[in-house]
Order: sequence, then structure tokens, then C-alpha cells
Amino acid sequence: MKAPLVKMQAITKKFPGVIANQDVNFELLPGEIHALLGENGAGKSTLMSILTGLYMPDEGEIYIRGRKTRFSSPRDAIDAGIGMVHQHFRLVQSFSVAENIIMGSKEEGFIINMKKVQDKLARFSEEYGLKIDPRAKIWQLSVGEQQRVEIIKMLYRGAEILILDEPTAVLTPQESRELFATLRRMADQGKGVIVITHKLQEVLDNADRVTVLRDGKSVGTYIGKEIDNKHLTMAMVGRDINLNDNLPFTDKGDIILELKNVSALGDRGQRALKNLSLQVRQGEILGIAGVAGNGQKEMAEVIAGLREVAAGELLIRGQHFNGKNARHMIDAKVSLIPEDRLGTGLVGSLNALDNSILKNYRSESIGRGWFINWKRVRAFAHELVERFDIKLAGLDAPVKLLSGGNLQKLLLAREISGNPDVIVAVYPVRGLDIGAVETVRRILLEQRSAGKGIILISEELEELFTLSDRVAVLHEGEIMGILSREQFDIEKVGLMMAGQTKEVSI
Amino acid sequence: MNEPLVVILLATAITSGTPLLYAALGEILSERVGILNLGVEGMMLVGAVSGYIVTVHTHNHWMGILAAMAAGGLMAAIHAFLAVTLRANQVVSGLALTIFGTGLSSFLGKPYIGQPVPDVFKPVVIPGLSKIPFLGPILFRHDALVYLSFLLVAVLWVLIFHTRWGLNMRAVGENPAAADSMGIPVYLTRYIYVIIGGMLAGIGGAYLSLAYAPSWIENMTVGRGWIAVALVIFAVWHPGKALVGAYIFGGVDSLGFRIQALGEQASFLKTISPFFLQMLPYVMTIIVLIFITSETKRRRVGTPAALGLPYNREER
Amino acid sequence: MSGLPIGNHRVLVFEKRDDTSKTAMVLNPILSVILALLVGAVFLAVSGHNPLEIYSAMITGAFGSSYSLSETVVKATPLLLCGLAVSIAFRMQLWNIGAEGQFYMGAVAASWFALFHSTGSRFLDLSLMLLVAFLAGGLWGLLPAVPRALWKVNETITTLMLNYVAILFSNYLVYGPWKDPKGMNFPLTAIFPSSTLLPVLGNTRIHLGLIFGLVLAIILYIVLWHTKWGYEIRVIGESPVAARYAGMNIAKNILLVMALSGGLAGIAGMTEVSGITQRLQPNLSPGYGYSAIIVAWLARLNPFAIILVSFLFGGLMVGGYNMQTLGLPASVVSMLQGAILFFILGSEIFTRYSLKLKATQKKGVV
Amino acid sequence: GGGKAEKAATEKAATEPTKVGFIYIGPVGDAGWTYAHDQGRKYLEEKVPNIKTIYMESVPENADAERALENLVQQGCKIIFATSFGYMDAVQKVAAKYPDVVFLHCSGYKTAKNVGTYFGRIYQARYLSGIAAGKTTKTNTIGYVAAFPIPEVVRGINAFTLGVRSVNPKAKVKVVWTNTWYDPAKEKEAAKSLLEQGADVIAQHQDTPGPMQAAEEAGKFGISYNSDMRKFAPKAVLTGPVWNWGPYYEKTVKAILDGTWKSEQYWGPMADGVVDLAPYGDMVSEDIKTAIESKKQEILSGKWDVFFGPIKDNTGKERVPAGQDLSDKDKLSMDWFVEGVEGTVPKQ
Ligand SMILES: Nc1ncnc2c1ncn2[C@@H]1O[C@H](COP(=O)(O)OP(=O)(O)OP(=O)(O)O)[C@@H](O)[C@H]1O
Ligand SMILES: Nc1ncnc2c1ncn2[C@@H]1O[C@H](COP(=O)(O)OP(=O)(O)OP(=O)(O)O)[C@@H](O)[C@H]1O
Ligand SMILES: [Mg+2]
Ligand SMILES: [Mg+2]
Repeated sequence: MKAPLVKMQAITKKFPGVIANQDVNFELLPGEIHALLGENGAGKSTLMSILTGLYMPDEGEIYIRGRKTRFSSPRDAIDAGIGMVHQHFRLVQSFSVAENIIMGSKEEGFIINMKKVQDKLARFSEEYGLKIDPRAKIWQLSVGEQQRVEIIKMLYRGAEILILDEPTAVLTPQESRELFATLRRMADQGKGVIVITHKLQEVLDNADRVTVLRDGKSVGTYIGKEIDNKHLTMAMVGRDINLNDNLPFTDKGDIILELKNVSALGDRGQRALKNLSLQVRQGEILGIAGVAGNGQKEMAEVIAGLREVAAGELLIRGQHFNGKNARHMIDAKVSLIPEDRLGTGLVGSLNALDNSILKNYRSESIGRGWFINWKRVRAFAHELVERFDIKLAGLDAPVKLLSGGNLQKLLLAREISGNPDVIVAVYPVRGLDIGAVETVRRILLEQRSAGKGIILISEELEELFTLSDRVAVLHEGEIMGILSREQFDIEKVGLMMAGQTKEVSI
Repeated sequence: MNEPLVVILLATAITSGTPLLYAALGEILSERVGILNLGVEGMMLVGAVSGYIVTVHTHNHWMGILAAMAAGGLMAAIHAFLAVTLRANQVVSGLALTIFGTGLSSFLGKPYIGQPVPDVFKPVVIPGLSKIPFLGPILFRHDALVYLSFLLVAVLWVLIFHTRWGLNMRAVGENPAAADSMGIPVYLTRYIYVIIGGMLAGIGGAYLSLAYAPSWIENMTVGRGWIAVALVIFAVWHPGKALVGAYIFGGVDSLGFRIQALGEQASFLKTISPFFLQMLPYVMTIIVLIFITSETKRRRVGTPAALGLPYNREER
Repeated sequence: MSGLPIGNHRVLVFEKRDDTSKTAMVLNPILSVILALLVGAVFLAVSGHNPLEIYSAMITGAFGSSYSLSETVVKATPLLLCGLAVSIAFRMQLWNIGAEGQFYMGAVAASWFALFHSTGSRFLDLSLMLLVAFLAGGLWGLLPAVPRALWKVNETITTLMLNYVAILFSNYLVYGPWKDPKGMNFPLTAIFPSSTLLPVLGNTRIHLGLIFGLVLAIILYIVLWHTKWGYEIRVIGESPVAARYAGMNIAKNILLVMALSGGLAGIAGMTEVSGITQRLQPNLSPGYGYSAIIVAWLARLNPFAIILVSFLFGGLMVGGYNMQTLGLPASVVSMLQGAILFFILGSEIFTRYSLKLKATQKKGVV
Repeated sequence: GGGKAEKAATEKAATEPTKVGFIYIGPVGDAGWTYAHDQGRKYLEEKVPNIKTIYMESVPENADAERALENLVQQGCKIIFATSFGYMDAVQKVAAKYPDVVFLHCSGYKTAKNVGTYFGRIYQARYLSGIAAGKTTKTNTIGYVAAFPIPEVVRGINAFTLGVRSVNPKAKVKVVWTNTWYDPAKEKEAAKSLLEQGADVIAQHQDTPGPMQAAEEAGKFGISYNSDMRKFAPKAVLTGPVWNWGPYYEKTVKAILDGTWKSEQYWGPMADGVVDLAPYGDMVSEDIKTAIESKKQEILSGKWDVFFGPIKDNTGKERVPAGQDLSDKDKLSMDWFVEGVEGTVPKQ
């Protein structure tokens, strides 16, 4: 057996109030893709941050290529050949791709010749099959492209140990496949790859070995080929979860939401939506498939009154809603579950009480006239927490301390409590563990049964196919086609997402 | 003085703008790494008095400048310690630095009151260049510190936008977490530039006490530190634009006196109260700022994204 | 690196506490003031003064007698009003450092009313002065709010610049059109008619402005924590994106909050002319608008804490004068004030973090 | 504490020195107005036995002034000098509360039983300095850097101009307002603007040597103010009006201690030594010195004063008829310029 690249022994890391890692053991061999699994908050990111010198462990030892090592800063880890793509990208938005890649490095000399650097990077990225324009500014890039920048950053620094924290959460199936192909090539060159993910199928398809964490402790390490979905789920959450329920039948009601030839501008002034038309009925989930950055965000914002309709019509219950703002849409019982839970959907530094009334604070039920009745708010928030089984330290603690799954539950709970007629859910399960995913799916289906019209935006076709009555495919702001359940087909939709075929149906 | 009025005005704009320029450049460095330092006024004063005292003792104005830099740097180090290491509120820390610096400078200068400066910065007419029509008399009849400030603007421009250090510096001010994970020492970088920033503010102060109005008079900066802070935003954190801004400010300020002194030629202007003439630079700053803002919004450059925020690696 | 190296393989690091420590919150300011005073004492002793004598002068000067207490309250009143003013703007992340200018505009408006429009009825006069001062200060706050709301023009600078404009404008009036015709041409307006003067407490200088401040602190507290508008302000301040998502009108709130902030500072200006100077004059404010920023921050923008902090800060300033009478130059007084602030600020970290000794990971291979 | 101090004061009343307090508008290091007063305080302490002086500097003319005065009283001061105009109301209020403390207010006009005012006829010295300027100018243009348009400053400009024109009727005086007492750079800039307009002598009513330095750098001349500023601009400063408060402080404090003092509005002439001229610069010719000296004798004798008619204002209107003097009240509230001054007193 080859000597391990990385060996982490009995790592313990405490944060105020939580033990993020307790006696964790972890090992990475050269040439392997090693998956790291666990529920939200299990301590995966923490363990990897320790390996990259970001956090100092309270206890435990790290061996790199067999030698005991202590990192006092990320710089030491970089020097030891460790590179990490963080869950929350660490990119300077106002910098160009090239600037982000070379910052902190001494490769390019003191005076930086940007032209030269850009050419060099263009060649470099081509070599690795990760195409990117080195001149583009980060804020101009889609999430997928930003991730590519992160990966190039790591490779460019000559990393031998690659860590990717939930890299596929923001990628299309095709992109994910490409990514794993790239990672496999890296592994074949003798590098070690660690991938954190919540998608079990990916793990089963690609990982050589799997290490599972639960509540900060290591549960065990398994050989990828020898384990199955069920066992992994058991290891992670301690019970079996099956996500592939059959979609029950519901009666479809009237058309509740309709977009007629809607066009809208994006943040950069480009035409983000082009003549987009669709209809949603009561009791129906309309899935929206497409590669991120093809107008999903803009579409959701148009419906929520956060973006202007440049042309076309927005109809709710047959009534015109062009030119209405977010507040009108809230009053019209349209609810948006935004992509960005913390920041847009919830305010991290405010507590659960404050966050629970973000949408309905104006209503008389929260307090008469100008005033807020905190007693009622407390009762209301308490009820949400109970009903949706949200785990939190207390109603008065800032919600940024909540885990991802519980944040999403709180957000959903609040939105659903407003009894909306239309729900637009944008990537509602992104980054959630399998247990949380189950909860979110259940909630959405309950709402469907209750006769709501739901738009579900997702990048995961499997999920869309499981939950949607129909799926519309978006490409560059246009609808390439709308498919009904019997027409669902991964390959067909994949081609439509890539803009290759356009299908006019229903 | 047989130069046309425009030439004189532009030349004085440069001299009266120079202390502002130094201080603004210093603040640009500090803010570029994400540290807002509102103690400029205090650092300038301490720089002014230290430069003065050391010049009185050594009879060498360059020693004075070195002392001013050291003093300004030390003052800035207090702010850096509070803001970077102790993660204190930067606004309050800066205000406290101004209060402290005002007191310290008066205290240090007390025994020297009324002593003239034995060695002052005098204009050095640069032989060939000063003969260039129009530009010559505007640009090349100043003291060494003015020439040095020209150089400094160029150096900082190259440093900030075209070197590895500059890239690291900007990264620290924009996103310290990203910079940190790329191996850039965030704390060290912040300390370095906040302190260099203080040194430049020190020179700005010493320019007043050793070149512009050579003498030590308590509180002699009279608010110029605040103007310098304003200039930084005006200049969108760009050394070249800081130069333009500083000179505009210096120029408009002395323009008021010129209008008054013109006498009968400009009698209609003289009906304007001097109080209103003095509002001019402030009102102009606001107006220019409004124009600049729409410009920067278009190009997405502007405030360093992490300005004023303390950084802690293990916090989220 | 985030730690201070101590000996071999050991560093001192700040570790975040579970939640902010209440004891530390109370104890820290006290300890830090004591520390600052100790450092100051060394300095004083070295420069040939008796620290004990000087400190007792400061404390008695600020709190030692009913007179000095009353004067501390007098000083605290404008600090309180201006502190409330900036705190509400800061809450929404609007960096209004223009309270100084708004103070002056309020004073100017109140003076305009008192000098030229007094009705002779005290109640009517004072109410109307309060109104015009609020409006004038509010307008002055609104001025930078408009470009901020429309084009995101940085309000820190515009409010700062408007301070200079307001002071020059006030000086223009005092040196020009509003000069007291019977005042030998000196730059003072006439004394206000008695119906426009705020009632004072006994033979102190504590005036009704204090009550305004206290009442406004309560109102502000209620607005912030018990009204829907206050809720909006807090949400916008914490996350404008979330606020927009929740259907809040951010531009409108920027205008409203800046107007309110300016208005409160304007009231401070009104109480100063109507309660203390009884006329408009140059140098009306020794920088209340700027000190208020410190006050508001030390009080963490909490209206009730602002009451307490402005009282202590007022004491620091009033006591400072007393130190001068012992032959201490004004400069040393401001040095001490600066040092005390440094220590209070520096110690604040202990409310959020605790200091821990940790084994380091030494760089490289062991 | 205060209580202890009071008790101690009563016990040792006989031997304890009398405390004399001063409040200053600026820092004692301003090299100008406050500096001059502080020199007077030191002189006083030296000349009068068994007194102790204390001072407070940088006391703004706002709510703080009253407290500062009160503070001095509580420190046991029996005599208090308030050295800026803006303290007037505060002095009145505090004086009313403490009838056994004597207050002396500089440059104001309100008195009371225990409040006297004092000031010096600096305009006399300004007139004399005008003679030096008038005889020195070649361009017949003299610049005057002035702080604020208040009567004291206007009076100074007029006196100076009368002095200039008494020896050089063709000369005119250009005025630039800075709206600050105290900003060396700004004052210098103002002086430079005057030099550019052809002025070859710069006079100032400012507290810093900035204008003198401007004159020095331009190779021109200057008339300083407040104190001897030759060290800042040795080649430029001809002379300048200076304050010399010491003798007045000595005389007044002695009178109060003797019990002979009575409230008065004292406006000290040159003869009392309150105001004087700074020592002449090396370049000042004998001719100029004699011209000044002879006029000075006239002023000292009291037979003639600066504002004796005929005086016209700069619109040509006669303000003082021949053979008459301007009343003190009119001098103290002057808001017009004499003939020869270019410009107007900023309009209402
Ligand atoms: N910087 C920090 N400060 C305080 N607590 C932290 C910090 N980082 C992580 N934690 C806590 O430590 C625990 C582990 O967090 P971590 O981010 O490692 O989980 P994870 O397994 O990566 O979860 P996810 O799947 O949601 O990314 C959580 O309870 C989290 O709240
Ligand atoms: N004046 C400076 N301005 C900006 N960044 C600086 C400055 N000085 C040092 N740094 C940054 O600090 C880091 C270390 O600085 P330096 O270039 O001195 O490396 P070093 O300490 O010599 O490193 P090594 O140990 O690898 O040789 C670099 O990332 C550099 O970018
Ligand atoms: Mg994670
Ligand atoms: Mg090195």
C-alpha cells in the first residue's frame, strides 16, 4: 500500500458552544478520489479548513507525506501542496480572473505584466480543460464559472492535495460529470482528491473511498465500490431515507400564474429573459431546468416583483401585475424562496423572532397600527418552530448560528405560514443534507396538495423529474420547451439545456 | 509676479494642495487594506510638531521629515493595533486618535512656542523645466516636498495597480478571507499600510510646519485632515485622482482670496459675502462626488469591500 | 497570524465567546478607564504633576458637587440629543457624521423664529421653535440623503462637507444680517425674548432640553423595538437585500431616517441657543456632532445606553476643565481623554472574546 | 475635594496668596492674542507679591465659558480676567452670582459693580505702523489680511490707512478677509493673493505669522501684529502693533488688592503702555523712525488722536468733521472704511 498523502489523527476542534470535530481520523492516499460525507453541520468543512491551515485544531496531529506537520497559516498549507475550493467561494468580486488566481503568489515577479499573465493562464486553463476568460471580472461570471476559477487557482499553485467542498452543488449534471472526469485525471497523475458532497450517487459513481462524519465524529471509512446508497444513508443519519417517492396525483385547478412574452434585463444590462411564456396551475409544480445563469434568477425576481418587466405581461389569477413592486406581490400572495438563504431570505444577525415576521410584519396580526406586539410574534415564531421541527438554540439568538438545513426550514416555514397561492422556490435543497432534503421535498409536495401553484427551480434533473408535473427548460433566457411527465428524459432535457434542441409542446 | 493669474492660481493650488495630497495618499493606502483611519488630523498634527521640533534641534529639515514620518507612523500603529488586532470599531478609534493627537502635539510643542524654524523647505526652481511656457512656472518652482509628492503619486500608482504587493494589498481590502486563503498575511499587510499611511499623514503635517507656513502653532492643521479623508472618496482610492482633488481643493480655497484681492475689476464678485465664497470647496466636493459616483457605479470600482470590517480567520 | 506569540509553541489568541458577556460589558469600561488613568498617572508623574490631585480634581469637577453634576448634565444634553440623532442613522448603516451641521441649522432656524417671529406666548414659541429647528435640521439631513438614496453617493463625505457649509452659513448670519443692531457691531444676535427661552431647573443651567432628550430616547426606543417602522430600519440596516425582498422601500426609509436624524440634531441646536446661549453666536458647538458619534458607538446605538454614556462623556469633558485649573494644559486633558477612549475601545474585545493560551502549530515540519 | 479646599482657605486666609484667574480663547501657544495675554499673566505673577495665577486655555465662547468662569471661582479666584469678547454674557451671569469676585472682561462693553472692561487703543499703534508702511511702499498698494469683519478689525484697518495716507496720500489699502483668526496656511495664502495684486507691504490682523512669511518670501515688507514677529520674517517685518498687557494687569490687581479699584470701562491708550510698537526691523530708515516717533509723541501727549477730523469714508461721505474727534462709542462700533481702503465692509 502506498504511503498516505495526508493523515489526520484524533483531530478535535471546538467552536463556542459546539464541538465541530471530535477525535476525527482521516486519511488520503495518492491517486484516489476520497469523498467526505455527513449531514449539515457534521464538521466536514471544519476538518478541511484545519487541513488548509485556516483553523488551528485544539488537539490532534497531521501528517503530510508521512511527516508530522503544523500549519500556522494557509500559506504553510499552500507551500505543502494543499489547495482547497471552499464551500463559500473565496474570490475578490471586483478583481479579474487573472488577478484572483495570481494574488499572493510570487511567480509573476514584482511588477506584474497582466498581458503575459493572462496569456499564460489562458494556456494553462486550456491544458486542464477548464476554459475561462482571464480578463473577465468575477462579478460577471456565473457560479459555475466562478468555481472553475477556484479550481484553476488551486491547480495553478501546484497543489498535490486537492480539496473541493461541495463543488457540484452549483453545477449541471453534465458539468458535474466533466468535473469528476477532470478530478479523475488529476488522481491518475498521483494527486490526492478530497470531495465533500451531499449527492450520494456522485459518491457511488466516482469515489474510491468514502469517509463519513456524524456529529463531529468519524463514523468510518468505506470502499466506494463496496457500499451502497442505503448503507451510506444509514451511516450518515442513522436511518434509511428514500427520496424517490412517486408523485401522487392531485387535481389541477385554474391558472394562477402566467407569464406572457416576458422580457427583462439582467444586472449587467443584458437581456436576461427573452419572450418567456409559461403558465402554472393550482396544485401543480412546474419545474424549471437549466444551467445556472440562464435566467432562472431573473425569472424568479420578476415574479416576486424584484425586477422590472421590460416587455410582456405578468398575470396572477388573470390580473395584470406589471410594474408592481415586491410589496404588491407579497400582498398578492406570491412567495419567493430565494437562492440566497442567508442575506436575502433571512437576516443573519437578527434573531428568529425578527426573521419570522419579515414578510408579514405589516399585518394587523403582528400588531395593531404602527406597533409590533412581540408577545404575538413570539407565539407565532414558536408555532413555526414547533410545526416544522426547526432546531435552534433559542428564538432570541441570531439565526446565522443555525445549520443550513434548519435555516431552510425556517425560511420555508415562514413563507408557507403566509399561505401563499404561488411559491417560487429557487434551488431550495442546494447544500442540504439528505435528511433536510427529504423535509423540504415533503413540504413542497404538501403545498402542492394544498392547491398552490409552485415553480421549482433546480439544477438537478432527477429531483425535477421526481417532483414536477411539468418541466420547462431555460436556455439563455428563452424557454426551449415544456415537457410533461411522460416526456421526461434526461438526455433530451440535457440537450435542451445546452441550447441544442428546441421543442414546442403543450 | 508678472505671471498671468491662471498660472499663479494653478501654482498655488499645488502648494496649498500638497499637505492634503500627502495625507490623502496615506489614507488611500490605509483604506486600500480595509482600515478606515479617521485620525488623519491627529497624525498630521503630531507629524507637524515632531518635524518642527527635530528641525529646531538638528537644523536639518530632512531630519524633521524623518521624525514626522516616525511620529505619524507610531500614531497609526496605535490605530492598527486597536483596529486590526483588537478588532475595535474603526470610526471611534480614529476619532480618539484625533483627540489624542491634538493633545499630544500641543503638549510636545509647548516648550518651543515662538521659535522660528532654522531650516525650512524653500522653492527650488528647476533649471530647464521651469522655463517651459505655462507649465514651467506652474509645476517646477516648488520645494522639494512638492516634487517628492509628484514622484510619490507615480510610485503609488505603480505599486497599487501594477505590482504583486499592490495586488495583495487590494485583495486584503476587498476580501481578507480570500486573501488569507491565498497565503497573503492579512494582519501584517494591514499593519504595514496603515503605518505607512500614518507616515504620509505625518509628512503632510510637516509640510505645513516646515514648508508652507514654517513655524509651530498649536492646532495648525485646522481641519485639513478631515478634508484629506474626504478627498480619498472623492479620488475613488486612486493616487492620481487624489492629486487632482487635492489641487482642486487647494485652488478653490485660494481662489476666494484672489477674487477678494482683485478689487474693482471684479466688483460684482465682491458683493458675495466671503462666507459664501468659503463654502465653495465644500459644495464643489459634494457636486463632484455625485458625478464621480455615477461613474464608479458604472465601472464597479469604489469602496474597498472590506473597508471598516475587522477580520478574524476563525469567525464566520 | 491571529495570535500573540508567547514563549515556545504557545500563542495568546482571542476566542469568540458563546454570547457577549454581560459581566464583561459592565466591567470592561470600568477596568479600562482605570487602566487608562493608571497609564495617564505615570505620564503625569513623569511630567511633574501629582496624579491623585489631578484625578480627584477631574472627578469632583465632573460629579463632585451639585453644581458640577448640574454642569455635567448641561454638557450631556446636546450630546444625548446628537447621540440619539446619529444612532438612528447608524442603525440603518447611514454614516451621518453631519450632526454638527444639522445642529447648527437647527440653532439657526430656532434663532430665526426667536428673533423675528416670537408670539410672546412661551408655549407657542417653544413649540414652534422646536418645530422649525426639527425641520431645518431634518432638511439638512435630507440634503445628503437624496443623492444617497438615488445614486448611492457616499453620505459620510457629503454630510461632513455640509457641516462646514452650515457653520459658514450661521457665521454669515451672525456677522451679517442678524447682527444685533444694538450690539456695537459685534458678531452676536440680540438676546432672544424671554418667551423663547427654555425653562431651567432652579438656579442651574439644566434646561428643558434634557427632558426632550430623555423623552426622545424613550420614543426612539419604542420606535426601534416596538414599531413596524423601527423593524424596517433594523432590517434595512442589517441587510438591504433582505429588506427589498420583504417589500420594504429602502430609498424612502433613507430619506425618512436621515431627516429624523437631522431633525433630532436640529433640536439639539435649538435647545442650546434657547436654553444656554440665549442668542445665536459663532462657535456655538465645540464639536457636539462629532463627540456624539463616539457616544453613540460606545452605547452600541442603544437609546438608553446613550443617556448613560453621554452623561459620562459629558463628565469627562467637564472634569477636563477642572484639571486645567491645577495648571495642567488643555493639551494633556485631551491626551488623557484620547487615552481613555483607546482603552475602552481596546477592552471591548473582551466582551466578545476571551483570551486563551493555545499551543501553536509551528510552521513547517517538526 | 472642594469642601476641604474651602476649609483650608478660611483657616489660612491671612497668609494664603490671592488667586487670580485667566480664561483664554486659544491655546497659550498660539503665538498671537492668547500668547500676549499669557505674557501679561507671567509679568503679573512676577511683579505682584503674594498672588497666584491660574489659567484655562482654549475655552470656547459658548456654553463652556460660563462653566470655566465658575470653575475659577470655585478654585478660589478673587480676580478673574476673561480675555475674549465672546465671554461677555458668561461674565455677566457669573459675576452676578459672586459679588465679591472682581471680573475684568477684555474688549467687551457690559459692566457691573464687580465687572470692569478693559481694552487697549491698539489703533494708535496701528496708525503709527501705517506710517512705516506708507513710507515704504513703492507700488502705493498695501495689503491687509483681516480676520473677521468686526468693529475692532475695521477700526484697525481705518487707523492703519489713515497712518499710511498721512505720509503717502496716493497709497491705497486692499483688504482680504480670511474669516479665521487662526490658520497660518490660509493667512499666508491671503497675503500672497495681495502680493500678486501688486501690494508690496502686508499688514495683518491675524494671530499667526503666516502673512509675514509670505511677505518675506516675496521679498516684500510686512507690518506684524500681537507680538514681535521679526524672528519669523526678519527681512520683512518693519514693525507692528503689539499688546503689552503686563503693566495693566499689575496696576489693576494692585488696585483691587488695595481696595481702590472701581468698575470702569478702561480703554488704555499708548501712554499707559498697554499697546506699543514692536521693535523696528533693521531695514527701517531713520527717516521713518523719526516720522513715527514724532507722531507717537503727539498721541502720547493726548493732544491728538487718530480719528480727529476731517475724515471721509471711502464713498466720499464725510464721517468726522474737521477739528472733531470720533466718540469712543462710534469707534467701538465702526462699520465703514475710511478713504483709501479698497473694498467695503461685508454687507449686512
Ligand atoms: N467559524 C465558526 N465559528 C463557530 N462555529 C462554527 C464555525 N465553523 C463551523 N462552526 C460550527 O461547527 C459545526 C460544523 O460545521 P461545518 O461547517 O464544519 O459543517 P459541515 O459538515 O461542513 O456542514 P455543511 O454540510 O452544512 O457544510 C457546525 O455546528 C457549525 O455551526
Ligand atoms: N510592503 C508590502 N506590501 C504588500 N505586501 C507585502 C509587503 N511586504 C510583504 N508583503 C506580503 O507579505 C508576504 C510576505 O512578504 P515577503 O515578500 O517578504 O515574503 P517572505 O517573508 O520573504 O516570504 P518567504 O519566507 O517565502 O521568503 C508576501 O505575500 C507579500 O505579498
Ligand atoms: Mg460545509
Ligand atoms: Mg523573504
